[in-house]
Amino acid sequence: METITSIKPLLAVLVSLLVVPMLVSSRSPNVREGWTFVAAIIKLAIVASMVPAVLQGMEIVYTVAEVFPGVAIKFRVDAFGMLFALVASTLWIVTTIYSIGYMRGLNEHSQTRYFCFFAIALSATIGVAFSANLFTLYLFYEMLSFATYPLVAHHQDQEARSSGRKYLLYIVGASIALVLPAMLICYNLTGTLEFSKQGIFTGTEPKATMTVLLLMLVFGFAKAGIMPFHSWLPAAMVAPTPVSALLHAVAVVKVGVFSVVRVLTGVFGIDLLARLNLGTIICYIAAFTIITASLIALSQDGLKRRLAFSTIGQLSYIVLGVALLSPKGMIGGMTHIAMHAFGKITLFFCAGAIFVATGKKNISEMVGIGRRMPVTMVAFFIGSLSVIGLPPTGGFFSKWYLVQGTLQADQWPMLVVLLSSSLLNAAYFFPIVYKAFFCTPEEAMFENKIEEAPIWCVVPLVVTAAGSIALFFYPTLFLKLAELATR
Amino acid sequence: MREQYPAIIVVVPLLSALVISAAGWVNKRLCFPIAVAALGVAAFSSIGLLLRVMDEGVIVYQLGGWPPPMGIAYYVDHLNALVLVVVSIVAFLNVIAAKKSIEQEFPEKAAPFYTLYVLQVAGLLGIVVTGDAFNLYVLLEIAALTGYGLLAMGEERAPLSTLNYLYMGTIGACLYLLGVGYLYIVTGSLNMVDIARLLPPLYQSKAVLAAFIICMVGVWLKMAFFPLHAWLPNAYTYATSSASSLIAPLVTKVMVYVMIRLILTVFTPEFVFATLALNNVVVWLAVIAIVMGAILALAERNLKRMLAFIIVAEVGYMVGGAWLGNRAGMTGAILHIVNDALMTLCVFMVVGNIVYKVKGYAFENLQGLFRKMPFTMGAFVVGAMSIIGVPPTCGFFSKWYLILGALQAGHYGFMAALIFSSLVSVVLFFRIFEICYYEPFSDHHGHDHPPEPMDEAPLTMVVPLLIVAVILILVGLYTGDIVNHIIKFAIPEGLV
Amino acid sequence: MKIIGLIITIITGAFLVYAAGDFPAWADPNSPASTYLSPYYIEKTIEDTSVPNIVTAVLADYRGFDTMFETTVIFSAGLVCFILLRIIGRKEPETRHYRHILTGVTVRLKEGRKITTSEDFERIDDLWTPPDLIIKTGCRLLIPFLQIFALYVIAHGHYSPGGGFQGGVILGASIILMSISHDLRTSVERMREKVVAILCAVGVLIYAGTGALCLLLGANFLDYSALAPMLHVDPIAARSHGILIVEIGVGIAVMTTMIWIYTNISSAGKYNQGL
Amino acid sequence: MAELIPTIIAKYNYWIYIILMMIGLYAMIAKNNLVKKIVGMSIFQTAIILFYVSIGVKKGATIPILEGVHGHGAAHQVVHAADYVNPLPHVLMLTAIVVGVSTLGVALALAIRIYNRYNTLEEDEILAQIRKE
Repeated sequence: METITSIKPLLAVLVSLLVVPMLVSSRSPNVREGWTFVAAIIKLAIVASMVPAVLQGMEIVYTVAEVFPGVAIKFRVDAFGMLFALVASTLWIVTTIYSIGYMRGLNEHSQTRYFCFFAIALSATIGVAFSANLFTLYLFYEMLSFATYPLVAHHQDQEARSSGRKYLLYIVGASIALVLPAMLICYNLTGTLEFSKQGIFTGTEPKATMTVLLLMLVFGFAKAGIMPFHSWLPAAMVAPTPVSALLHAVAVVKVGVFSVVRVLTGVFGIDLLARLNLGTIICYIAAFTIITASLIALSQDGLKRRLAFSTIGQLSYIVLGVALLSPKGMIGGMTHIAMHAFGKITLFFCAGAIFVATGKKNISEMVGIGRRMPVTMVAFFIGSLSVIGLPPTGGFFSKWYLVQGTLQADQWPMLVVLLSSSLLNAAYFFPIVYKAFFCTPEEAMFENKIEEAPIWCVVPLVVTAAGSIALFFYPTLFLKLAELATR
Repeated sequence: MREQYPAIIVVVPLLSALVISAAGWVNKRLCFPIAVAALGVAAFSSIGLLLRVMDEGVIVYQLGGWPPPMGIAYYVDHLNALVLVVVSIVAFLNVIAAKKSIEQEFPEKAAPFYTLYVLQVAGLLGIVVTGDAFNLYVLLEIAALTGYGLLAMGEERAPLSTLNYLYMGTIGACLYLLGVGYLYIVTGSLNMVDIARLLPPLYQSKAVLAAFIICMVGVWLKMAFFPLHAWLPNAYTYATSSASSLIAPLVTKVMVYVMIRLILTVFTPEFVFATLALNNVVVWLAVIAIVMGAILALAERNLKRMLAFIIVAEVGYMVGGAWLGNRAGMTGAILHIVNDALMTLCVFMVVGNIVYKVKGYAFENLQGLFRKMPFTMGAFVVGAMSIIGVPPTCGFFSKWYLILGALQAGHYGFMAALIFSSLVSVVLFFRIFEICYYEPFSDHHGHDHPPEPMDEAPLTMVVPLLIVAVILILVGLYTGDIVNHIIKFAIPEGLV
Repeated sequence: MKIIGLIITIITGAFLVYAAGDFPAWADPNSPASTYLSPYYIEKTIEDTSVPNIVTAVLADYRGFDTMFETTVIFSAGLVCFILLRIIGRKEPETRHYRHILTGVTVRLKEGRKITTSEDFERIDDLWTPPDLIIKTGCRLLIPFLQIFALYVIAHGHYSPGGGFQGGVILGASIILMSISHDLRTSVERMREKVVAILCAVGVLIYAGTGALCLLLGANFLDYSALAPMLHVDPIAARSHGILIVEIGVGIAVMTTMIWIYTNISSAGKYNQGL
Repeated sequence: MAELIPTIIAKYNYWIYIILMMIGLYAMIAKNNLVKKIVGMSIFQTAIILFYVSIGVKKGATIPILEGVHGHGAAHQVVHAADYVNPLPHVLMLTAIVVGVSTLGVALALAIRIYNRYNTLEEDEILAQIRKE
């Protein structure tokens, strides 16, 4: 596999960092958000410009500086990273539009700070996607943790403070206490941290060490929300909705999952995991998370909390898919990053739109809301379809591949888990939609008068909903990337 | 002129200190420019010296033209060239930042203050550059005496805490002197390299063992290594910010340098790590130091004291790293001298700015600072990240080497202590960030509460601070070069 | 506390006793200390520096760098005492006392009125006690001899025990003696604070400046032989002259610092009659 | 035992300095009065000075000032190292003495500052006052 040396990856990371001074210095909100747009579009352009090369199976490499013997701050764009980067940079644009609508609609305070850290978080995300070794990944992972803290704690009140604490405790605590030592042990054992298909280990290390390392790394990347390291996610729901959307669909959780997948595929390598039979352990952890999270989601009344637990479950799909160690399963898991992203961001946009328009947060208060906000609720329906994994939405494909993966690896219990959890997904999404449209006039809480959220909020969610449908008809790009990544 | 750099580094600050104190009686406004110029020259020539060492290797400078061991000689190798650069740059940046607060705190005594400041720097630079064991003692005392003067200028309780520091410091210096005396009595020489040449046949002698232990205890006293740290927190807390932001970053680090110099040059690693094999004991002491420092810092409700206890923990880092007895650990310790000097400078300068504006450093004084002094707090965040050990700030990289050294030495207790202290520092600093960020609490989701106006410290204080913050990140990014081109040669081949 | 102190003391003492086991016996001519370096100093000093007093030669030439910082240590001590104690810009007391020297009548002026300095009045403090006549006269007689002796000690440091430090201390002592026997005001009138402070710096400056001069003349720092062309003597004699110069500097610095420290401490920085 | 006594006598200078030093150390740790501590500090330093000077002594040697040699150009005269004691310790201790004096001065200055503030030099009383504030 030939590699190209190019500065593009670095630029893709830096572009949203470089815009921060502009944001700070810009006088009027319009100028500020103008800059954000410029940055977002340039970023997408740079990322997209690398797609053809990647599709031809090439890798784009750029080394910034060697910090330790054998370890450098280094970028490598491969298929998997490209898949993730593409999703993130596309959805940033949409999220930006939405944020403008949301923040202005609620007239939130200190919006400049909000947009700045949003931008920083995005460059950290792209950095994770393009990082070539565990050290670089850790660098940007931490950067993302600290950049998202002010976003989570945006409201600066007691509640925000306590959940901000929880967020830090889980994310930073786990990464320092587990990932850092694990990383150093790997470095001490092997002398390198570069990701590679066959892993960095010689395979002669004792299984116990490998198991401990694997668990340290998998749980250490707490952003993946694998139980029991999940409860920061519902807590982080105090954040403004666009932030939650970013956290859940684009940046944070996906970065966590991405890192876990990288560890499985790049650090340990499929062969080693298969030989030591470590994949199954991860499978069962993931399966447990999936089922438990879905069950908890059923019992949640707060819309955002329900979505949060649904996210926790969905993330473990991805981990599960990769941990199956079967090609199809891995394709399923990787594509699920994209599919779930589009679906889930739609759902969050809808939740936010409802909040902006009606100030309602709880599902029990949304009976008949479809009559008032039909567009939003239709989008919500599509999003939930995608998350459940039913056609005609992109989610269908990832689920399909996952199921095939379980068969390929003949892990029957996992198949059961997948199917039953899909049912659970349906069970906690459809009632909302049903109640929203089909309810007797007397139990409806909204009068029959269409009154949508501001246009800035509606457009993005329509776009993303359309996106998830489009992904059903044109999934090839992501599937291709995923295949390249698994090859 | 290049070959005179070693002398210039020490002599120029000395001469200009004298000129300042004389000029202070003529015209006070002369003092500050002279001080800045002198420290600038020192910084410049130290950089020149480092470059020269990097391409020529060890430089020997004979004072008075007498060849060692008859006369006193400077030995400049990669190790002390690096430390020289750090010390001089820290002093230079800090004197610029200190101007305003000196004018605010004691305008009428500015002249003697600047004199003591520059003398202190001269003493520290001399300690680092000298190659003569006794000369080191004299310079130690200069740094100490001027330090007492600077620290005692602080609040009401400063004299008492300084007097305690003086007792401890004097005992420490005397013990070092006694250790040198023991070395002299068995070898008859005072020159470090010469002593190292004469020692090997005497490794079994009780006197050499005693000399080593006495020197170490003396140095530990002066660097506030855990059981002997009692003087440090009060002394640094009650001092004026301009003084503490010079002394806190430098003095302890320079003493760590002295310890490493004694281990590496005078009593070679073979003796220290092979013959007496005290490593485990000392590293466990370091572990206790780190843990206790972190816990005591947690107990504080006042920014400056908290930082003082963090220094105690950081000293534990360096001593432990140096005593791990392997290359990675020693690299980590030396690298951490550089990083810790810079990040301590950063946070203490921040304290200086805060005190200048808010007139206090207790936690309740810090409310709403993110709005009030965004630039200062930005630098503070960088410094905090570095102390926590978040890449790409420099603190992470020295911690990396230290942990690696612990792993290679199989000393998991030390590794655990490092991780623990990082976690604790996360708590420490985010506790402060929360106060600066959330409080004072505003009702209903913080909408439309009037944002209090931005009230940043003067430019001469903010600009150096921001420079330091940038340096923190740059040093982090260039760690590879620093280690490969400088520190690698600072550690003798024998140490693997 | 006492118990802890006792324990620590005993442990340390025992350790030191243990260590002393390997030391050479008292006054052993073959101990490393007296066989390694000292023979060189003893035998070569006269060739190198033509100074018979080896201690002086080693002090001010071989290890001149130490001595320079030693002087700096004193200087900084004086400075620290000043910065710690001296009370600057504190307002004068409302009432002043003056004493008519001839009659000994004491006048008390209120509301900050003052007598412009005249010959027959002297300013005194409220707790002023008349100095004893015998002591006063005795010291007045003694002081000049003290000072002459001090100058001798400085100048003759090359050939006999003595040198800058010793001479400087005696000089300082003579002034301090005056301020004890009379009172602080008189001695401060003789040597104003400003003069003392500046001289103190100048003394060290002479030393360091000589070294820097050698550096400028192209030799290493403090290499007095570089001064030879300036002094029109051969390099060896130049070293001996250089030693004399720095000894003078040391003398000035030590004297003034002694006075400075004494005045600050004895009057707690108020510069009144003191003690 | 019999051979122990000669060694003890032969090294009596060390025992003296150790005893002095321990007296100083004990005073610094155990005494409550700040000035007494300062005195202890001086004793501590003096002990070390004594130790150094005692190193320099040499049997049958006189003070290190060359006799009979005068002025410049006296280089040709032979000097026997055995006739003179080791000058180096004296030089070093001149420095150490000066340092001791300076430290003493600074310590006293601090003590005066403390006395002006608390009107006592007893450590426990001062601490009690601080706790009251």
